[in-house]
Amino acid sequence: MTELVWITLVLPLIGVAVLAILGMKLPPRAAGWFASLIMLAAFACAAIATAILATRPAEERQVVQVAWTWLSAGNFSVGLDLWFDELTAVMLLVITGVGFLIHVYSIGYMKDDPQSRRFMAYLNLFVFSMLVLVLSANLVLLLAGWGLVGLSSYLLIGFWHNKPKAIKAAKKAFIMNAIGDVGLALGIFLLFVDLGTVSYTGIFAEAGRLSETQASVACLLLLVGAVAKSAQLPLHTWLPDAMEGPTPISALIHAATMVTAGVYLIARMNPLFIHAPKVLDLIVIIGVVGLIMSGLIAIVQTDIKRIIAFSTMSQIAYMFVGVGLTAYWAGIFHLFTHAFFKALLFLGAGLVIHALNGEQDIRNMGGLRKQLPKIYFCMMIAAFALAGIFPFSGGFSKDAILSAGLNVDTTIGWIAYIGGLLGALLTGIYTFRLIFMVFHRRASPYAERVIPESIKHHGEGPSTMLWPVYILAIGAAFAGLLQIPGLTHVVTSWLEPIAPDGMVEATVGQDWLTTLIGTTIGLIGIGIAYHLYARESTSPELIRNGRGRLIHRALERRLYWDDLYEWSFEKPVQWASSFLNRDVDRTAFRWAPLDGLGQLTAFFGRSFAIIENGIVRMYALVLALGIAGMILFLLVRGA
Amino acid sequence: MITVSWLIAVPAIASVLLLLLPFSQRAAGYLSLLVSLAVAGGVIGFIYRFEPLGGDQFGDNVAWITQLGIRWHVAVNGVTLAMIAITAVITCCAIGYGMWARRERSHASFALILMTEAFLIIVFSARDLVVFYVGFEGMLIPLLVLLAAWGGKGRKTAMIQVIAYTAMGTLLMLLAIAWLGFTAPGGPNFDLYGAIGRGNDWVFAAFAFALAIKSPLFPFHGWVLPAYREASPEVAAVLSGVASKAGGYAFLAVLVPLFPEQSAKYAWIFIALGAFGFLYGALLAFRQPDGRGVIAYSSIAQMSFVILGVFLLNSRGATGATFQMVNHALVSGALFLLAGWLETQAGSGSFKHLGGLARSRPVLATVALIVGMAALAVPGSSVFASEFLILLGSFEVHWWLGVIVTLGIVLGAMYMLRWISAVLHEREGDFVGTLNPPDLRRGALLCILPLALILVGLSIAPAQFTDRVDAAATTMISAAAKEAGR
Amino acid sequence: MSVTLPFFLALSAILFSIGLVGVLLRRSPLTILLSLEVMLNSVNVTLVAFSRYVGGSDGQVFALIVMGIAAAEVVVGLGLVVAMTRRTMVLDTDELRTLNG
Amino acid sequence: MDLVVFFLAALAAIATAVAVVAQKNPFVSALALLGNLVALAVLMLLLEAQFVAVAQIIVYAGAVMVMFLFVIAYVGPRGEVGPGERKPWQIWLAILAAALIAIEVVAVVYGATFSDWAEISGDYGSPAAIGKSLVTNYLLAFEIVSVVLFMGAVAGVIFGSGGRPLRLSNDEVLAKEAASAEQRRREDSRAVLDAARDSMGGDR
Repeated sequence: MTELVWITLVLPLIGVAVLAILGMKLPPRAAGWFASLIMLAAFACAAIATAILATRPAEERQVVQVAWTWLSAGNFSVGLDLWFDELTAVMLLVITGVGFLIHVYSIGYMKDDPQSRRFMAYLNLFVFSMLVLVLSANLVLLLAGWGLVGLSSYLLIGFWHNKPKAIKAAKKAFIMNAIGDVGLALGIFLLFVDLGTVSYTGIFAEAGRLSETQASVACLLLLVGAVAKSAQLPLHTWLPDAMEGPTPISALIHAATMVTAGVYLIARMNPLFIHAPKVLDLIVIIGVVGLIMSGLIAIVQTDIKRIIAFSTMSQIAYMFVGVGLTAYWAGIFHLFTHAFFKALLFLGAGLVIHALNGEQDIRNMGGLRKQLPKIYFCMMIAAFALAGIFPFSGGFSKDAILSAGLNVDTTIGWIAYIGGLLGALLTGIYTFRLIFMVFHRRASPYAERVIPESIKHHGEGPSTMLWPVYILAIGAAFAGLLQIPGLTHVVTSWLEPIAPDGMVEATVGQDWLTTLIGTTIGLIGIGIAYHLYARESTSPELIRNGRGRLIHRALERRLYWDDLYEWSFEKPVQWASSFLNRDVDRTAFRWAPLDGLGQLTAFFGRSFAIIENGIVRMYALVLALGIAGMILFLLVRGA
Repeated sequence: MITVSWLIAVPAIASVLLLLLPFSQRAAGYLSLLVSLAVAGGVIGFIYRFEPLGGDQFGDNVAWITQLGIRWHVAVNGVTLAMIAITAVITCCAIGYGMWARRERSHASFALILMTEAFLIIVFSARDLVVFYVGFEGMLIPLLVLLAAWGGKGRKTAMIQVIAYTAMGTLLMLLAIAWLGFTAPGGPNFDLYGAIGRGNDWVFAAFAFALAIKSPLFPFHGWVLPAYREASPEVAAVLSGVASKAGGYAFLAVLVPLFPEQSAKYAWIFIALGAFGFLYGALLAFRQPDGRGVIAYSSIAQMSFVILGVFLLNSRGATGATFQMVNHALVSGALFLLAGWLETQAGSGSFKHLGGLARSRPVLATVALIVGMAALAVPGSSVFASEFLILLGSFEVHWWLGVIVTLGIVLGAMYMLRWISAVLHEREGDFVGTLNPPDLRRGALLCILPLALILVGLSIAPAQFTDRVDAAATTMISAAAKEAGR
Repeated sequence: MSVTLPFFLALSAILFSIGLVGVLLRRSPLTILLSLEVMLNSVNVTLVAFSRYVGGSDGQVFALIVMGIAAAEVVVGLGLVVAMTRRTMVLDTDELRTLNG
Repeated sequence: MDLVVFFLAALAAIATAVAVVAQKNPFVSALALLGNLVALAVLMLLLEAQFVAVAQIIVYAGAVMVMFLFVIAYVGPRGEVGPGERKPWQIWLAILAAALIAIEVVAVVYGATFSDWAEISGDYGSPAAIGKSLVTNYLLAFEIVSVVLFMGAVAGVIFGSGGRPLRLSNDEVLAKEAASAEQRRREDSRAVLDAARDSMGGDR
């Protein structure tokens, strides 16, 4: 079984190597299929490994295997260790499975791009990085995967590297992630100093030794990393900008890989976080604030991908709420369903954009449901799942999180519950605003002009792009059935062993109550969206220009977070650097010592030039004075 | 049995032959490449036979100047081996690059590079203070000639700056060595191990001053920018890749073991300067107008960081510092060669004229990305491994020190990303558009690729490195660490 | 004999100083050479006086040798003066200042 | 008696030395030096160094000084150089240095204790004794002095004969003559003009 996991890990790396070395010699389509098949093989291995794992008794499901020592110094030693358990298995399946579909989709999406082979190599690298992240058995290797994911996202967001905006977004993502890396690294240092180990087994065994402060600080630092990677407050600003990358990347980042890493980290480190209850509360609050804020911002965005990006932020915030409430299974369950419907949304949006020749502004769309019926159908499934409508997958997982809040029955629990429901309302509004604006409303002149042409060319899209969407649509529709309250409990029973200290699990009654309320609220949201956006309505204009103008503006500028970072961090660094370069380094450190030396030499030169005037008499005079002085010295000393 | 003296003698003799005999350009190139490869082969043999816990190996210890008690005492331990290995690698690449660039008067140029290599190996393997001094001072001579004769427009100023700075430092060091040697009990004796613990604060200061200039440690870095900017790329690679490591190495392998008491007492000064220099260099690198400026200031930052690592006086810091030196040698060597390639092929090293080079140049893009990502210490890379060790060491000493220094990592990411995107990405620069440079091809690629590949290899298994070095590095700082109570 | 060695030595010192002043202050090479002779002769007095004081002939031999060297020096010096004259230079040592740094 | 002779000779020596240094005319200086040499010869006689005293007069005064006088005559009035620019601090420093040396030596001599003159045999200072010493103990020094003297003579010849000869070449003579003719013509014409202006009673 461990061999299979190793193969899963190594396969994408082989893909990267082959594509990097042979890349230019392979035809683009072959390269695409090669990368995709690699992913399929990886998925198959992961699936078989999971199946084998499932046959084992629950106590034997944690597998740790050491390959070789990666780094050592003194008593510090980090191995290239593999960790495979139920949580890893879920992550592995999501990453390789959804990853495979996105690979296939990319073949079609990138078929006109001359650099598609590089793209495929990057995709494989991305999956590999994520696999390192989830398969590592210690924090340092996790950090390595963490950084590699950041690197891959940098490469992919900035894939169209002649677009300065894309490069800027890529750099932003990288820097934000680097800040997260730093937090994570500091957390690791702290844990090593306190516990003398960085391996999961060691930390989990020793976590009880930590005082609450120590545990809180360490968890807080780990949280910084998680927040940066998962694009949560306050390090979320890179996520919307990351939409500059090709659409499959957005899908991969948002659905299967990168942003889920933070949730994974918290769920993985739950034996540690359990000792820092305040940090757990903080996670819930970050989640609640984040989901409401991003929901609000999503309502006013006009770029189709940005809307979905903010929806990702809000859904990840739900997951944070889940793991923060120690309902780890619910968080991971939402991560699982989210992977389907979010990938579906992005890939569907990609098809729409594709059909519209690259147009991303939803105001230039409209009325597409007649021309693009298949896409419309799939997108509707995704939208219902996202809005958490029973019985689509998102409904089950989101309600599981909320009912956990109800079950906890503390202030934090209620905050989570009410905030989550409010978020559900917002989700309904913005999701269906997108659906109505894109598919329903009367078609915009642009869409009317472009769509028939594009349909005539390649239908709704090439089959490599459509099939992944169909498969995802099935997942988005039915994945939730794994955990029907009171009926099935695949997820809870599977994930139970990962949290030795137990998880919050709502009662069946609480679950169904939440589902009822959640679905109702979601439907209300859809209704509001229908009222505002499905028909030609003046209401949005009224909001934009009327009393809500300032709020609207603020939401459009994403509540000024970007400006805050620009003025508090980016600009000061630039100023400091310019100032030091221009005024300090050159004068004080590069020239001052030399000038000093030069002045000194020149001073001595000038001083001796008085005597060294070439007149022999003067030399004789000095000689005589010297002799006189010497005799005087001897006289005085002799006396 | 090949000892390290052979590795010194072979390039030295080759260098003299190249200077004296009328070789053709091609013959000179191939001969020096062969010699440098032979040295590299010798080093590989050392690595193969090396015993990590065996202390000094492959050494010679014979009387040299009997009247003054000076002995030709050279040997190899883990740290030395690492340093010699990068010296050999960078020299090969530098000579290869010189051949590719068709350096004029190449036989002299290569001879001087080989001479530098010989002196550097002397520095790294010397176990006698006078021998050490000979290497430390001697390596300046070929480097200065290389800078003065093959440098860019401002080479004269650069040379004067280098001389002014380094001469000041090494003069003091000579005094310190003389003091140590002549106050030895039982007549003059310059043995490195014999002088341990005999120095006083002044001797320590004189020594440290010379090494700080060479490294360079903030605020003695004034000579770095002009020298790195004006030297020809292969010389800049040698200069920043290995010559500057002589300073860092000497801090770890000579200064700290020689003066355990003073090292412990004044460690805070070096830690403070190192931490500040790390942030300072990173900040300055951020707004440099050209690639060489970025590399120069990043070198300042990195070497300050290395010295910080040495003076943490714990095993993590020492091993990390050694590892960091090796990584930085590979990174800055590769970056300088790339900068040279850009200057010849794209006509400029200035960001104003570059950009968009990644398009339809996949090899260049890949190599530059690997090196660039290593330089910004992306987690998982070998640079990350070494920085991680030093940071962990800092954190163990003072948690706030760890926090401060860790911030430098973000700054490092910022300037390296700027370099990558300004060269490879964004809009096509005007020079790139007009000159349309080709992709990185055979000759130049063969010089830069080994460095990138070694970086990748070290990233996969950094423990292969640290296991060999750890024992030696820990021994070096152990006495001082005991003094410091760590 | 009531004249003792110190008398000679003091006289020699005084003569030496007078000659030195001449060497230091005069600019004509001829006068400088003449002043030099004064200095050399003052030293000769010392040598002879010490020779008498010790009772050996060594000092006198030295004095003779000094005379020989002085003669050689005068020859060279005067040769220089003649050369300067032939080059129609002003006979002023201050004009010979190519040594200045 | 000795004391009187000593003081007379010493006074003469000092006076002539001052004259050598202070006289502006090198000819007078040279003559003063002759007097100085004679005075010193007297002192040497007082020290019973007859041979040295005689050598002093014959070799120095007779041969060397004659050469001096020849050169002075050859150089002529050029030998006299005026005071020129000379900073006062130079004078004071020079005098200070000289005075310091004199005073210091006198102080040393004054502070030291000397025994009386040594007992000497009859042939002390005789040519025979000196000659014997020269060709036995000091043979090498004697020979070296001869070589030095020889080299000095050669150097003197070379210095004296080198450089541009005083005689001008043909072209130079012609050029010089042409220049002076031009000069004269100009002066003549100016004189004519002046005369004309004067005759016209021009007012200035």
